[in-house]
Amino acid sequence: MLKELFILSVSAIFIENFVLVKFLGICPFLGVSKKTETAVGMGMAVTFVMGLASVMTWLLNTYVLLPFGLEYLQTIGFILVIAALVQLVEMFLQKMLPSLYNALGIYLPLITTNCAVLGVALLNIQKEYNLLMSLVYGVTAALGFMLALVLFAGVREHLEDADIPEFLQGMPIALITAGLIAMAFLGFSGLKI
Amino acid sequence: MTILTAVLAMGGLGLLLGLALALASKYLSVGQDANIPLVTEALPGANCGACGYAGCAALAGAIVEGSAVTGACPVGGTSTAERVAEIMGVPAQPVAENVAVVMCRGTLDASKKKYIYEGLSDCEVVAGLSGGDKVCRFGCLGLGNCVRVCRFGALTVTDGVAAVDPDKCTACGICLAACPKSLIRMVPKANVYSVRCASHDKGADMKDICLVGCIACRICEKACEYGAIAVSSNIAVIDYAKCTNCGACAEKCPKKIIYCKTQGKGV
Amino acid sequence: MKCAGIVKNGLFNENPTFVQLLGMCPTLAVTTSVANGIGMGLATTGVLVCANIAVSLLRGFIPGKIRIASYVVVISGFATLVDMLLKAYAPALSKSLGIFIPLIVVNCIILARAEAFASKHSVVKSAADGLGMGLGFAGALTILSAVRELIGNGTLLGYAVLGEGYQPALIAILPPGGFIILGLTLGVINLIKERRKASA
Amino acid sequence: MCEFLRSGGVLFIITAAAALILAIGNAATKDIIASLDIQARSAAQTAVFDGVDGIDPASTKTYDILSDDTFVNGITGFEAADGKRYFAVEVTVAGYGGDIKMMVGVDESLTVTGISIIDKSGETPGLGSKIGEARFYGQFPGKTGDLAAVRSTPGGNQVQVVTGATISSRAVISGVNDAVLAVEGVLDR
Repeated sequence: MLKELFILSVSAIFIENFVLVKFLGICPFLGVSKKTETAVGMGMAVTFVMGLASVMTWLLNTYVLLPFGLEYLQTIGFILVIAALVQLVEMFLQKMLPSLYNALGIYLPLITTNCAVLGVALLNIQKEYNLLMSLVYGVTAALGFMLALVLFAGVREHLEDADIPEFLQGMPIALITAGLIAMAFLGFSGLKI
Repeated sequence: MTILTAVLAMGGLGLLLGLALALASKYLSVGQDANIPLVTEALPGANCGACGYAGCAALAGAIVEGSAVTGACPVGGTSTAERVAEIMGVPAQPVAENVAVVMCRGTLDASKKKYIYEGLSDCEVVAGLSGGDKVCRFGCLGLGNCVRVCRFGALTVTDGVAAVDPDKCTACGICLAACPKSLIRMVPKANVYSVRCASHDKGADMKDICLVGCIACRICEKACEYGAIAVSSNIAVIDYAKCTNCGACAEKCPKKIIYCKTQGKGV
Repeated sequence: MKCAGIVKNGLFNENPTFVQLLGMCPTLAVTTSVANGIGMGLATTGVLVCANIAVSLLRGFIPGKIRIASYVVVISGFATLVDMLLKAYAPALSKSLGIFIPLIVVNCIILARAEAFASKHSVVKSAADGLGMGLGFAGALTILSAVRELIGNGTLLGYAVLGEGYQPALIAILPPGGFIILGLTLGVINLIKERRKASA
Repeated sequence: MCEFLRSGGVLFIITAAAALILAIGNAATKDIIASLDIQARSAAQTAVFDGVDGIDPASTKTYDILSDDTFVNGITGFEAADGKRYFAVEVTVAGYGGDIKMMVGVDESLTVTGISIIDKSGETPGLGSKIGEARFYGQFPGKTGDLAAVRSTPGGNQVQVVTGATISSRAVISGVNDAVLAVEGVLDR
């Protein structure tokens, strides 16, 4: 069992990295990666929510949707759970851990529209993972997202004082760099553990 | 039959989550004063940090808590101060109207150069090369770090020296930190005269440094009947609280470097 | 702002893909061929307009706390419904558009427009905004997919354009190419804006 | 207290309404989609046997699958005019983005008469979706089992993968291999 989990984690972080290989969750990836601290903050927020979301959506699917044969309600059910979950987490953090909330808080609403969270929920079902594997897949996929985010934020910080032609400054050069990093991650795609 | 189960299942889920959210919003609500979003709305929203807080929302929090005055936003000026005061229900305090001034007028022809600099157009970089390419080690390097930082387009570099356009300047103060020679200072808007030089070099060797530098001859000190101008460590400094804009010092100054804003040049 | 102004705003100065940089996931994944680009653009416009109308109809009715949750339900409800209807009554269209529909539910533009615009404006204005943003998105997708298909496949809308000699650069079709080409397109747009500002 | 009921109630009404519309939509379209699926499957079956004439559609005989370590989930046997038996094997393999459903036609001598891709919606459009083009699936007729995937010009038992979509192409090839094995199993019985 442990071997399977290890393979799952390695493939979720490197081989099928959510941002750079599966291309999910690009909007916050571009939006939040100006500084590495904000990137780490966003990464942690996404890990926290994706782990919880994987478990909740798996439970919803196994105990509510499947017994009553409501597979077609999967998308709507999952996205409802994710939206409510994010809002609850935001309120909980604001009350119980204000310091953590100030560091993460502003990114939490961003997560609801994050394709990666719904992506991981749907993938858990499609690959028929059990509860533990879903949780591990959710958390490691989010770690992959965080790895890509922090990597990208580091590069973007160096871009600030690089000598870039006027019309490419800001988002254009960031996108081109992201393309190059994604190409690097393509190298992983051939790997089959 | 399956339609009913679908409606009940999803409806139940919606109800459950709706209640959870409502419950959470009641028990987990943090006592955030309702005024904060209103004050944030009233502030200019440039998040420039001139008030010393990390952006308008932080300043709004401070104003609502009372640790900042309603007129604390220099960029917003009196109009913002009035709106904020009105929200907070307190009489509006006058806002200290300031404007930034570059304390140097050493243009390319007026001040001599030590070496010819060819490289990254950045004052910080050239200042690192033995204090800059000007003979005068206090003078403005004219490579526009302040210009790039100013959000309101008030700063321009004309033939080697940066200058502030008083109408556009909102005294947000970001340029103060940007200048490696810290030549930019805040001066009350109402003030007309200012000594546009920051050199502490002796007056005697000023002639082979800069044509528009202060030689600390103290004539202005004697000319001023309000004691508003005094020479300290080889440079004349105006005390804006005492200065009444009479202009006596500017007339007497032999090097004509006390700049008169209304005439736009040394008198 | 009048409705025409809102639509123009969505198309040009606040274009969701080139200016706001929203909806990146479908933009990168789908713009591999012009047919897909147009298909995705139109499908998103359809769902976006309906969602905006529904959200602005319900805006008085939904209490603040559950705002996001209810918008999300409305949007995914629409998208799933459109998917079902397409599968049943237009199987051919569904075959080509089929995979885009689940992508639409996750498209950031729709929730962003619902939250930022539709929940504060009248039904007509929200519909106009939905149309403007949708067409802006479709336009941006078409441009991007035209460039990517031309470079990566040597064809346009399936017709060979660059002749036999052309060795297609497959990277343009792969998503890393998508990032780079989107970056370059933004660069070109900046250039055009600057030139227009300089000449104006 | 009424604030709870209001938000809870409103969310209940909205989700219930959405679920109602979807349920009605699902009920209305379920059988249509099902019939479309059957049509697609039978169309795939005929496509798979287009090289062979005289297939007697009535003579279907379904075989169950013994081992579950295979991608195959259904075999239907047919009698042809020339007395030989043909098998339409339904296969589901894990592609790049999702499952690929396909139909593989295998005759008595375990040679592939043809394959037809039924559902490739999970594959990336313009790349993985190219397995649905004749250039790729046209290579299979006439080949026997145990096929190998190659990038360059294919030899006897080799199939050239679609450039840029190796994962999807390999999935299809492993599906065909499993189909032939399954038919071999059926013939032995």
